[in-house]
Amino acid sequence: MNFEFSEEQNLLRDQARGFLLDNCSTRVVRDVLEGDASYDAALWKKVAEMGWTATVIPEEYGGLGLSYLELVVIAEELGRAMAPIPFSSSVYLASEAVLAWGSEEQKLAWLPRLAAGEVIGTLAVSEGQGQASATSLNATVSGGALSGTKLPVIDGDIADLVIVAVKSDGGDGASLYLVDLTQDCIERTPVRTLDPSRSQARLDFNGANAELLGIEGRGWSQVQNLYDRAAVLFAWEQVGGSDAALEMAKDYAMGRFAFGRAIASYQAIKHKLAAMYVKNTLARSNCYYGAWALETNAPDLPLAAATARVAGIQAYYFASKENIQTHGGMGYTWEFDCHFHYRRAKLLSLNIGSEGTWQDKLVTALEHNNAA
Amino acid sequence: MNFEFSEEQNLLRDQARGFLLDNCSTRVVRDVLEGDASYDAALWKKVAEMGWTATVIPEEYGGLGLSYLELVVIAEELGRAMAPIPFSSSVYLASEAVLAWGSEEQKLAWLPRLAAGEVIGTLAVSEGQGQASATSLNATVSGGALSGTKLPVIDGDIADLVIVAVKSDGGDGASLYLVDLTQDCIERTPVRTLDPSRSQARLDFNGANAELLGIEGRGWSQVQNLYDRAAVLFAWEQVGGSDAALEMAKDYAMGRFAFGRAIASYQAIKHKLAAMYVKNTLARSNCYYGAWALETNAPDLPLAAATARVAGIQAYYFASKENIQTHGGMGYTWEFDCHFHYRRAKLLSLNIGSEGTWQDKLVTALEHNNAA
Amino acid sequence: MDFNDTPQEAAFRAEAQAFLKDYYPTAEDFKGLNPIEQAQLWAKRKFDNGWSTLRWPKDYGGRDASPIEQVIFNQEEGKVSDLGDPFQIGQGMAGPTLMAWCKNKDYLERYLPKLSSGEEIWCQLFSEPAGGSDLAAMRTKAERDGDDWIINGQKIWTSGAHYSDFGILVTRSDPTVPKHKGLTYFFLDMKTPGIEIKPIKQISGTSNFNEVYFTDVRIPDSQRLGDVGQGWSVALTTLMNERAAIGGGGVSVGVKSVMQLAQKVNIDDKPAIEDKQVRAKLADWYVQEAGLKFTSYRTLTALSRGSTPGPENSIGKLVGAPKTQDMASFAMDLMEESGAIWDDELSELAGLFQGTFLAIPGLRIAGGTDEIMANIIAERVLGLPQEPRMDKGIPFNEVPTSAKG
Amino acid sequence: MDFNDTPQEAAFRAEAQAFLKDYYPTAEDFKGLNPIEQAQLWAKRKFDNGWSTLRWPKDYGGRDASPIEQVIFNQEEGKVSDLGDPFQIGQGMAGPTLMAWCKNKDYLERYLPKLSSGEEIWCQLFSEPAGGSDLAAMRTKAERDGDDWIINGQKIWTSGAHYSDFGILVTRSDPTVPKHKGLTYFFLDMKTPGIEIKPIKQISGTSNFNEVYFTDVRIPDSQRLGDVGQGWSVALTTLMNERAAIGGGGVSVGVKSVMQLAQKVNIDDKPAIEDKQVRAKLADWYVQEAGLKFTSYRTLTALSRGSTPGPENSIGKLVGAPKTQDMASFAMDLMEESGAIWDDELSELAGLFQGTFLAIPGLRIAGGTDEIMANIIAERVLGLPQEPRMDKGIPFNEVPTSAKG
Repeated sequence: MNFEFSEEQNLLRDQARGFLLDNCSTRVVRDVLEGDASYDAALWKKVAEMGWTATVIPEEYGGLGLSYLELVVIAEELGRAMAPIPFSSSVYLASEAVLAWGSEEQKLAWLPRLAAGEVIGTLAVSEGQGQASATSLNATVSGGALSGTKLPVIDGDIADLVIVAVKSDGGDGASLYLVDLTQDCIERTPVRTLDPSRSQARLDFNGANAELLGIEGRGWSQVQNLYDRAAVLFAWEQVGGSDAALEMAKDYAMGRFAFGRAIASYQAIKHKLAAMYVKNTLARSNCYYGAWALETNAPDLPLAAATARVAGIQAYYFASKENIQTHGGMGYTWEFDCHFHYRRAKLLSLNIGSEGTWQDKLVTALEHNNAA
Repeated sequence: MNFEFSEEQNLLRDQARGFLLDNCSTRVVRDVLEGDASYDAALWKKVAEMGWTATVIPEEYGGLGLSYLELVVIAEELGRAMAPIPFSSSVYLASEAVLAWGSEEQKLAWLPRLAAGEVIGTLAVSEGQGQASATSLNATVSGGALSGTKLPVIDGDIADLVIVAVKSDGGDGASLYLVDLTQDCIERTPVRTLDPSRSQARLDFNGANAELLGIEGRGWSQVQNLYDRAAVLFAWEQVGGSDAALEMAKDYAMGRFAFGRAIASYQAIKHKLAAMYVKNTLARSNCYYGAWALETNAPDLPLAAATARVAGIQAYYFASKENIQTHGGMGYTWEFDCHFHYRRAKLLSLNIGSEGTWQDKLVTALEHNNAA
Repeated sequence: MDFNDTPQEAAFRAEAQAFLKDYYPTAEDFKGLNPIEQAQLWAKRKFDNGWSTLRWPKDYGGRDASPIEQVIFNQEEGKVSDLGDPFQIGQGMAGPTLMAWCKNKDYLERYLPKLSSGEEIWCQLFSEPAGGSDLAAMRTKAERDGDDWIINGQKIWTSGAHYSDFGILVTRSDPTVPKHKGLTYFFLDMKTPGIEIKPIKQISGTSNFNEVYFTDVRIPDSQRLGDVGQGWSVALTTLMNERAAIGGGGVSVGVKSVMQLAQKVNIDDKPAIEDKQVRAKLADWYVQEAGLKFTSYRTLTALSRGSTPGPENSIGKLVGAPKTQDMASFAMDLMEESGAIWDDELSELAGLFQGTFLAIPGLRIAGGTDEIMANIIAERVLGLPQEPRMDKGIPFNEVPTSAKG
Repeated sequence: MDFNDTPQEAAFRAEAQAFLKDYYPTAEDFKGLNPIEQAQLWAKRKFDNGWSTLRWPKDYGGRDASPIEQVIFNQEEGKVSDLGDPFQIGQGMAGPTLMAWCKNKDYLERYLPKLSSGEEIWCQLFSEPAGGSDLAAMRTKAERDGDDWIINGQKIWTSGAHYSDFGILVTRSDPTVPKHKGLTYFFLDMKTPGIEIKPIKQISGTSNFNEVYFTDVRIPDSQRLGDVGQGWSVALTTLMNERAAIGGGGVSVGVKSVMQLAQKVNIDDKPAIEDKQVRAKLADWYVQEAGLKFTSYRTLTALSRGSTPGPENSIGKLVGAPKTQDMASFAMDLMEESGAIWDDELSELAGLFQGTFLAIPGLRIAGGTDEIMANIIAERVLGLPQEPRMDKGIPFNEVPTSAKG
């Protein structure tokens, strides 16, 4: 029984934390949040140089060939630092999709560049308000030309490569296509969002060249599998963020006095912080199992992923909103950093599907496990 | 605008509270809870003598012809005292059903005796575990003879009259029948329940004489309407109980010291009691509207009833469990009275349908109101 | 129990409706005016016709009206007007404080009618950065200098400071006595030299509040309200006049808007409104929403019988703010990935849910945090004991603070 | 990260399995014995074969095993045995306290092996009616009388008092010094004259605990552990050995049982498991259940690396107890009107949900209330400051109490 990271992995965590303390202070987040840039290109370059974008990509495709346990360590730290870079899109979604279903040719074409961070990838499923499903898709591919609108696409304005879910007449109703975003017939419109430290866009495809990724008519199951894998990684980002929010709240409460004593000595605050700790701990422990299931490709990955995801969403929403509350008036100012977590928590809970969607998936996985 | 009880109604409340303080102490509840009796017959007799069982029954049928505002005042006090008598069954369910759909003959036959408390009535819908629906009913009437099993029937072991929901081939799938319980072909078996201060039974009907109540094939709508009306009255009992539980918790917390000060001075306890107060207040205010809707037979009675019901369930469950918690170890002893509320809260939340069932009804009513 | 007005109430309501119908400014009247000017135009008309500051004495521009009449007028006014209310602090809090504590009748005649007519706007300078929930822990210094006082320090969360003409101010005139005993209360001209106003940007991106810095600001002693050291008693008068949160208004994320959305978006390829989890949440929120509404009706009834609303009104904000936060968050969940889009055109109801999501954390804090509201209910409604006070009876400058702690 | 045993752990597990297979009593062996006797039969076999009190020294009947070996044995034993554990207090708490504080080697040799073999059962006499969460506020008096002490007072929540041979007892030997300083710790024979034991009936109807009254009970000074006035330090040794709630067990209302029920009963004429509200609740509970399980795995890993479980283990009870309460309550809701029936035959799973509903309020209180658990996490895990202590440094008999307050 060993339910802990290895010494090397812990070393990587320390290294990553130190690097991000130096290179991704909240000032860096603030600059992207307030400025015109869609992401911090300098940070992205450094992160790629550190090899983080290459973590799990096999060496034959220019990657480091490390395990997902290394990747979740990095995810946690990126979440903690709220890094304003397209890491989740490019690494958890695009790279994973190409790794899983790319032909040898597609892998050779894209993985080395994704691993090197030269290319930013993303995934486009949603076509507007509400829950997407195979039957709700309107985008289509006909004769290798993709048409339709995807909204929102995270990092859609800066990505070079997008994996697009389109309607299919057979199978599960959808197929995945790989599209080079440098084509003229693709219109990209940035959209204003709740968390401007991560950019989103509307993509209009007007007969863009598209290559099938994987099997025609299996796109919806591919998306679900991709989401399961990404859910674990997103959850680690959420756990990182939750812990950072708890630490902020704790530090403030220890230093802030009211009625002659630290507000951290009032049970209303103590129990609030204890509740954060409890949610964070449950989320973290569920993430451990998720990481193991992801790394070993365990049969109950869907359950492990949904559990980590729901726990991560709940922990980060709670910690981020109650961190503001603990800060009182100051927490509600633009000047303090509390709102970064509040925005990011909400964004991460909407990417790849909401709490309700994942609660339902969790029980479906439980039913499946019980039946098996 | 006058959203308050009249002076006379407030007087009635004082009177009722005083009467119950004298005649329905927790000792009285305990005796029924611990003993063999199904209810406190002496208290029932006195309550009937006070005319409470006759409150809204018109004078021509031996009642007092008062309004539902008087009845909710009594309901609140009975709930507060956790009176171990078949008041809800006989008054909110049986009397209301006969009043609403009885033929003149049926009214004359039953209402005067119900009003006088000489006869105890009840309603039998459930046929076992889970949510009953028109299609789930197995009891039937053929040629005026009723057969089938009802389980549980509140006060089924002591009632003289029961309104039974049976399967119908037409209409909404159900019909209501009125059955005299003194017939030999009805077997009654008391069942052990969570709250022995209110008795429940299994009733087996083997061709019992039964009279149609209302219209054949309209039974399910009748049950729903009856439940809506009863929900307001049940909710007032719940509010009475919630307030009593809050008062118990408060009194104990003021007198119990830990670490040199009253536990009522700790925020963990203060905020717990404040949360009870909040839930109780919301429930009470919703009950006010429910009472008004019941009395005026307002078109949005279904919404008002569901709102009061859900609020009442939530307030009493919370207050009763956190009252035990506030008492600490003593609250968990048989000797203290805390558990009476905990049992009664659960019982009241299961009679006439659970929280989930009523949440759904509430939204259905909202949809209906919005569409209208 | 009766939802209808009494005959007197009905008559007053009809009168109010008639006035509003005849006098409420048209779009044409408002043309070219900024929101403050629009509010002033309307205030002037009310004043000129005897419909401003209804509960004030007629002498100062009021109508000597009853609390319930004020409520009825507010209800009717709310039906025709969606103007902001820059006079709330002046008319609702500063005016009553002046009437209670100012012994100089000239001042009352000078200031109150212009407050009532909207000609002059007042702000409230109470909160300080180090104070927060500990309202009386003010540090802004007042030192006597002849017939004047010299003020140095900083106030925060002052809404409308930049467009206000006057302000009410609580200062610490003696830091060597216990907290509540060393305060002194003034009113002052906001154009006095030495006052600097900086807007505070909130997380929602807007700026409704200011920081106000005082550097050697002189206030004549004649503008002191109450005795030296009696500032906390005067401040309590102001705070007790904080408008009881009856009816509410403002934020409009509610069961209705979330239901609308749930009818529009799908879950499992069916309208979300058919999803039982969505329904259960809507039911719970409706229970709270309706419960608060009917609680306010009960307060109105009590008002109409002459009683004053008590601390039990804290329940409105305590329940309403976290509920609205969760509703906004849930509504965004219903939109799934699009929930993060915050755009007038692309977002449902022009971004109402997203805007509310960012605005609502402020409501859980302003005017008393959730935690303070729960304390108020526990202590003032239920009568539970206060917690041990570490600052009781201790000179203010010896109380542990974050700075010294 | 690896879920499998290390080779050493696997070897130990195999050894334990082999022992359990060969030595665990058969139904025939247990025949005619009451639960205590059954437990004693099994304890004796473990003792005789070197598998009892694994972490104790071999000299006293132990095996000098590591914490993780203890855990592995518990896991394997749990698979074959559902016996009660009347030795938990004696072996888990009294024994380690004796080893740490008893200087008389004869006593150790007299008591420990019989504790290990299950021949003698011990109970813990700490809690008092006026104490509750304020654990150290004991009032039971100990007065010196020659070589003896005379004990008067009352203890409560003593489990197993009626079948115990010995007890560990904390008394107040000096009420004139502050709370933690006036305590003295003893062990005693439960057959000593002057001890009266009364069972406490719980709301679930069962009696797992007792009140124990002391009237002029004599204890020889030689049975004192630690110095006079050092009782709190000794008590801390006992309390630190309270078994970390690893794995849990006992109550079996969980996601699995509620799911089973939801597959059986209908909502809207469809299986309740299809209802999205039911699913959302199950998901949330599963997140907690799995989160606790995996947290305990992390603790096990730490144990296997030699660290001792810390206060973060409070999370198990803090999360688990309220969750189980709500699950039991919700399961009853799913049964609708039948939910109130509490009957072996008529109720789902023989009344498991109803029984749990009545038993669980005790779990939210025993061994530290929810509120105390949250305090422990706040103070000992997060390092937040204690609240002001009104009893600090004050003679115990001058501290405000309910009696005097």
